[in-house]
Amino acid sequence: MNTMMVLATTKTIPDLLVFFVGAAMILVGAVGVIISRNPVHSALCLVLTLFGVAVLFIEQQADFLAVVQVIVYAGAIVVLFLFVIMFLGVDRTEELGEDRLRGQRPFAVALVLLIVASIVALGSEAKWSGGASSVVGPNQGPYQNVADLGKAIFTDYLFAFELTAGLVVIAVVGAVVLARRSADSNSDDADAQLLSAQGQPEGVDQ
Amino acid sequence: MSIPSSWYLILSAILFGIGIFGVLVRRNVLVMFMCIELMLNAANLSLVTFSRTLNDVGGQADVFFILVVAAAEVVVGLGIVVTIFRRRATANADEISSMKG
Amino acid sequence: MSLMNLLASGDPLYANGVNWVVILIVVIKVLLSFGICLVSVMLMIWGERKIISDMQSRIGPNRAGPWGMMQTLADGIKLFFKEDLIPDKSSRFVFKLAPFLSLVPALVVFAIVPLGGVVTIGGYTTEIQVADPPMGILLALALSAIGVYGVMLAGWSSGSKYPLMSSVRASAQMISYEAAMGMSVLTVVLVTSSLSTRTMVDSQGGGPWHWNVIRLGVVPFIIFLMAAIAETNRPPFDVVEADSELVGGFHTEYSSIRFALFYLAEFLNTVTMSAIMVTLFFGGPSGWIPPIPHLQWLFPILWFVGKTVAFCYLFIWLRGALPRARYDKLMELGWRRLIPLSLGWMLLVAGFLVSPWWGLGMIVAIVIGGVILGRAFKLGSELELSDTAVLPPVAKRIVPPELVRDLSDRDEKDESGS
Amino acid sequence: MAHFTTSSSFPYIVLLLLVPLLGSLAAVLLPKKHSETARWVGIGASVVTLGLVIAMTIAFQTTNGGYQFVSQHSWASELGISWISGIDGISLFMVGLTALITPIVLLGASEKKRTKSYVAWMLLLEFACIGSFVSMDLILFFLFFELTLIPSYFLIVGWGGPKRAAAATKFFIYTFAGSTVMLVGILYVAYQHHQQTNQLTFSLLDLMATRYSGVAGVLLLVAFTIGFAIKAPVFPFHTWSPDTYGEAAAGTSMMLAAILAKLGAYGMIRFDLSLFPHASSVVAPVMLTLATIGIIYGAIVACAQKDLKRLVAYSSLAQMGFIVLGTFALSEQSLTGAVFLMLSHGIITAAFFLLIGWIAQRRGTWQLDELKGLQGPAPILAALFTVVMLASIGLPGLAGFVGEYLILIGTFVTHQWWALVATFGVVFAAIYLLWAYQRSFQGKAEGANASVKDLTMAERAIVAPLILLIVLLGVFPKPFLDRITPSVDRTLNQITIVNCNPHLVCGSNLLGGHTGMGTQSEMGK
Amino acid sequence: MNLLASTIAMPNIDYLALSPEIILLVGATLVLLATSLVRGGMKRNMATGITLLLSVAALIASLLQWHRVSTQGATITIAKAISMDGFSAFIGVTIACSMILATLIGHVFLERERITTPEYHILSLVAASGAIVMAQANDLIVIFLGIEILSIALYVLVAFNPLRGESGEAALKYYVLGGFSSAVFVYGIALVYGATGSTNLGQISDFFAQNQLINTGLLYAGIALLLVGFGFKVAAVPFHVWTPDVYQGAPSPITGYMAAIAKVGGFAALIRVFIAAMGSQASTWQPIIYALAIATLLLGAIVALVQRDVKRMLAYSSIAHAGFILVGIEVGTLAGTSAALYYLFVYSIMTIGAFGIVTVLGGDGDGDHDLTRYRGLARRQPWLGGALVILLLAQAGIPFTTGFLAKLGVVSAAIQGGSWPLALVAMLSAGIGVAFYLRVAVIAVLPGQPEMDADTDTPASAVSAATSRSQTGLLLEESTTTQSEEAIVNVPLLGAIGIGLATLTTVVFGILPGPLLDFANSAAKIFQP
Repeated sequence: MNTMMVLATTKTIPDLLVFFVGAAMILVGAVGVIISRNPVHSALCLVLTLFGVAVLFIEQQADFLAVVQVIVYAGAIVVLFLFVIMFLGVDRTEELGEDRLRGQRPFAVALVLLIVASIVALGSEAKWSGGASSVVGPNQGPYQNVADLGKAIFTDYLFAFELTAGLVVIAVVGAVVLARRSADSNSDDADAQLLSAQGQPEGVDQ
Repeated sequence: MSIPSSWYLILSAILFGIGIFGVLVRRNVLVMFMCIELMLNAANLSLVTFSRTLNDVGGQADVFFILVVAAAEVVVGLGIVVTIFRRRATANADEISSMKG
Repeated sequence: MSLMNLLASGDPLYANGVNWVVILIVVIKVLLSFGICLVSVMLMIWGERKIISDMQSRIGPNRAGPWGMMQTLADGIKLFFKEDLIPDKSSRFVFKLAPFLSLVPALVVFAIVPLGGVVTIGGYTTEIQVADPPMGILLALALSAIGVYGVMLAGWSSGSKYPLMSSVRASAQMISYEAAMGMSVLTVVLVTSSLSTRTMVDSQGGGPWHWNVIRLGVVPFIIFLMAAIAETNRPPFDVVEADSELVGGFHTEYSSIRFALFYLAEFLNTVTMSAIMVTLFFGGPSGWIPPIPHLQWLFPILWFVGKTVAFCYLFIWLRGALPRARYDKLMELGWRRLIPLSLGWMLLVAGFLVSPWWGLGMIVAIVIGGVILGRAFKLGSELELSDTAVLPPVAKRIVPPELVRDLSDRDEKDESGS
Repeated sequence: MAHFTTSSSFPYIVLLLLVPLLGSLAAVLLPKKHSETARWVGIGASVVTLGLVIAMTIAFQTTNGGYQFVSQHSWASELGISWISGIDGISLFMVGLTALITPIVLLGASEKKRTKSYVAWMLLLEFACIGSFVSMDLILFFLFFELTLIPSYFLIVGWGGPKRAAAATKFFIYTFAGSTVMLVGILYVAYQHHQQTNQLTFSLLDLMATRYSGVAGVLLLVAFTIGFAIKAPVFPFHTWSPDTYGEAAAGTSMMLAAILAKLGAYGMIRFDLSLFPHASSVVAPVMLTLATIGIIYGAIVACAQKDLKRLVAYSSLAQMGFIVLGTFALSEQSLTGAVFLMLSHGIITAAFFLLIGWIAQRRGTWQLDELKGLQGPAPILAALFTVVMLASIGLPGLAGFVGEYLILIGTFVTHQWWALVATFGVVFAAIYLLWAYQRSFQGKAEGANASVKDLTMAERAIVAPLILLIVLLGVFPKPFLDRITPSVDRTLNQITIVNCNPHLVCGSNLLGGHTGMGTQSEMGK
Repeated sequence: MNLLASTIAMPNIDYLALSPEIILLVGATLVLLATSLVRGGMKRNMATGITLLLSVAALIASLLQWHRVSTQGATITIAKAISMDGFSAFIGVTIACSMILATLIGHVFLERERITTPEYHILSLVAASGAIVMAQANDLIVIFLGIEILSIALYVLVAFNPLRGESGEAALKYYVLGGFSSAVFVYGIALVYGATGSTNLGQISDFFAQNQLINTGLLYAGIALLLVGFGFKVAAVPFHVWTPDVYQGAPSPITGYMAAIAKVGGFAALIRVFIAAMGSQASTWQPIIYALAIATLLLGAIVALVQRDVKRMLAYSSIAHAGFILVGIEVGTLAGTSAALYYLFVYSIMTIGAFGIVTVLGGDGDGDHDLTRYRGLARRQPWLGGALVILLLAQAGIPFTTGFLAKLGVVSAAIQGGSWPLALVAMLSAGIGVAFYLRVAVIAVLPGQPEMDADTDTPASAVSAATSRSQTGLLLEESTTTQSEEAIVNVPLLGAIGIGLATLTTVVFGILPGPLLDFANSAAKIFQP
């Protein structure tokens, strides 16, 4: 009657399931991002990938990061992407057939294959790890995850944490500077822009 | 150990590769931004995996910072796109090239 | 193993390992909660129509079932059999996907809400709650962040202008209020020292004086309430579907069962948000338990239902009582009032948790910060209204002639709408 | 190394450098209107410099072949560079030449346009040249050596013929490219020294003790020599020089041909021979061949020139060939002759360009075709030109003779075949110079040529010192030779020691040389 | 479980170590705050003044650090995240000096373009703080954050000129490639973390000291990716593709500032990571840097030759400069590091100065940077033209300027370190470099109007002739321009001070190099065991 227990100790099935579901989400999403002709679809595929990554985070006991990943990436970053796409009305489809520079795409494929292959080869040569363990401190499971992480951030990474404050401030200032209309450029009305931009998404059937 | 860490790391390498490919090939800047996000996510996945194999919470802390940075970066990047859009209605990198080079 | 570890934490159900009975119990819990959701939505819709009718001196639904209670069901059946229209210009896949993106997060959030205490059935002890993940409340935030996709994509994929504007509004509004909401939740997390909803509820046991709404001062609750209303696009913050401005907002082009799903999601969100508010600030299922044997498990559930219904009523009452907020006012409220307030309050709570002196220091800091911010806001609004405005106010914006032509037939409508 | 150097209580060298530098600054800072004042400031500064040099020449100890008036200060010690400067018999006359030519240029070949900057650049050029001649630190030398480029560049660009900008760039790129190669050489020498003694220095005296393997020595010598050969110029690195001499203003040409060219030759004597005594003797045949080709080639091409300035440029090439011949013949007489010829050729070329400049002033051209019969209207000019020309040909009793004679004699002792071929150069020189003279001065003056005015008294006064020196050097060379010989001896000593006594080399820390079995076996054959 | 019960031991903080960043970052925030609290916003002069004060304060703070380090030795503080040593003090001084000059020159730009808001200054202050963080960082993630602070501020600054389309375009290019390189860099961090178990440079270095890595693959991959990331930041070939466009498109004062501090920060971090933390793995990274250096030196110099736009020319020249600095780093010895440091300082000053002149000459809208604009500059305005010529010649490496000593130091170190071919390539690049610097210098010196009455070309044919000549090689066209005498450009006082200071520094330290060389040398000593 204890098959699940057995499974639980020898791990595999649920973990494998979770891994493959997560991996499939990641890969399908990632490929979707780069082959979708419409940026909105790309953004949706990105969300899928982000979810997949979150799933794999949970699988590796980084629960806090998994949730933060969803909140920050899916909840803020991609929403921002979508907002800009819709706001600017740049959601028309892109012709993927044309190649700007002749041979650019095969070149990119070759380059990427080379990069990935060498990373994988080098990594497997090194058995994928080799560093000193628990330098900052061990991760002690789900209920301790936030506490461990919090402790690390407020001790070992205190300076980095403070820096992120500076980083966020500068990002806000920067965004405001960029988005601010200058008094004499006049075609920047938000609503007008929205209306003038073609509000129609171009579907697959176009 | 459950799933071997190499699976995750190979997955993340592939994700990284897809991201690079996207940046190289796609011409829509917004999609290029998204591909950069893919690359960052690949790095995050690697970090978390190493954090697990090394049993060290430091890698997760790194991911935390990278998340913040990604958010801040995107804000500015989109700001730039909006600025440019005011001038010409395109988000296509090829059309945004009045300079030679 | 890792996944099992995750499961094993929290709910005592998994403490002795996982077997078929455990799985059966979980399945039952899931089905039950799904059923509860649907039923509660049905009642919520009926209740809203009834109560609003009462407020407006109308009768409201009264034909289907006793007091018209089955009206919702009837509407549902009708919508189910109506023809499913998909606009020609729409992006089909996304158009079909959007309603589900709206509904699913609303359903899932309900899973982390503790409905009651603990029951023991046939030797298996379990919490009356579908799941109690360690990241509980963050999960709720994450899912509510996902909820916006349904609205945004629905608007965009319709291939029509008003829904698109609704999408843009929705995305901006969601992001704006999420920050304030997150920070008010953080105050709760600060006093509880845990992200698990169960722990939060437990820490509020022992009478109303221990409820977070009292412990934290009322402010975080108010902030959360306002943010929740904005997140669920309920009146008075329902600018996303403002029918006077945007026809019907994001779901203008939807019909039939897809429209029903949006409808369902909206009311389900209302119920869920009420439940979460109860969990966070009003002690969840905690309350006085009369000494009746064998029914001990029932009273917490009743308490919980009672509190939640009260909040549902609050949502309905707000809809009946308040006019819709103007979009720019809404954004201003979010950015200029709620975010600074919630941030300040969070610092205050954190300060007092460390020591009273820190708390007093925080008060001073907040007062100074408030003064500075107030001054900055004041100057900012002056600047906005002045002639040399960097950011010209809406009425003064200079619109290029070709756009004026485009817009001329809509100007009136816009003004009357706002 | 102490016995090689003698310091002096009076800071001759510092003053020698400061005076032109300050003069240059003063000229720049003068208000725009005072261009004439600027010229006089420049003349004043350069005359003071000349005075200092004369004083030094008198104070110079004739029997001492080492460095005198040495001043040494720490400078960029992190990079191993220090300020060491001093003067020996070889550099003394180079400094003297510089100090002599500059005031004459400013007096006789000044420019009417933008006089202020002209004067400033001239003085800066003088400063840089003197600096190069007195530097005893390799980097310091290089700094000054490079610094000469800037003023000469701007002088060429600023004043002269229509194609001057192209010429200037050609000049700059050529010489700069050469010196980059030299810099790598310098750095490698210092690196070798660092490896051997663990002390980072660029001081010439210290570096002389460095040993090199045979190949490295030769390569280094080549690196150095390319830099110098371009500057000199030596065949086949001369292609910039006719263009530049031809396009530059007369004053600039004087400086370039009389002084800067000597900088290259000086570099070879000072650095090639001192640092790489063994490699010098290995490479000598090649250099001699190049020099001889240069002599013959320069002379032949000079014959074909229709332009007086280019003619002098090619004749300079031939003369530089002689100097290089003397340098690498590696005998005492030839080296002394080379140094002496450097001095005398400097004076002769300066006089040539000065006179040509005056002709051009009067006639507006220096094309041989357009000049005819100047003898008639301008006898004094013709007479002076004759003297200079004869000196250049190497007529006994004039300056050119002593140098060429010593070189040929010295070369004949060690490398007779080259000496024999080089002798033809003298014959060719006689041909083209006399021919040029015949075409431009003799015959019947017509048109514009007939109305050429003779030299004014001022002009005669300006050119007089040059003519006097030409005669003096030819008639009474002893005081000069006395000062040159000891230094030449000292330079050659090392080469002799290295080449005659391999055992001594290996034990010698003092004079350096080379290491390794390979070199010794090379010695054996 | 209860966080309140267990207190966290906060790390010790040495505030002197943090002072430059704090001054710049907090100062920037305060300026921002003050702007929103003053009716009508802060006045331009006021903002410039405060920014100058802050920069000077940062300079003083860096010098104080230097004093502390030289008396009491280096410190590592805030949980080993930050190190205060001679190296960081030197870079701090460099950045503060760059900041001062850039502020002076930036003011000219702001005044001309009638930009009243102080964001320009705020962003440049923040960028400087990012660069200083990169120099001080003792942890890869802190370096990354420093890079991002620097980059984000620069992205915005590049897009700063609202009236020029190119500005936004340049920002976009910079952003895409910057983001890309950041992502690569982060992936590199991840792999290095996996290979060593920490992102802390001290820990990494300890790890190498205590362990002998048998399987180095992961480390190799990590190092390669980190280098790619750094390569983008410092514009090393082949990761330089963004440079010319961005330099050309950005507002000129920003270009100078960016060229200076982005490189300083990037190289500082590069030196710290590779020489300090991974010095023991030199055999791994040296060949990569070797190749990068050669490509950078050659491509930068050669492509610069054919540019017509002065900003593009300077962009390529800055690529070549990066090559020289890489040479110093490749050597990895004390001499090499110190030469690279010295070069960084010298380069920053020269570049900002040169771009200052470009700014002044850019005219309204900052769009006119064609070579013809510089014709006869030295005739019309001897001081401005003189400064330009000096700065250009200094970049070419002419004696008695800092540029010469910088090149000398690097090449000398390369030869001492046995990197022969590298030294030769560097010299070759310097030789080519002379040609293009000289070209601009000549044009500046030549008369504005042809002296000889040469045939008057039409402007179009003149330009095309000039272009064709520029492509065949050096152009020193004597008679192309037909425009009447160009107007005298007004050089505002602050701009004049900025350019003057840059020129003066270049010359004075060229003649009296002792103190600066000493400083660089002892700053580099920290990395020698």
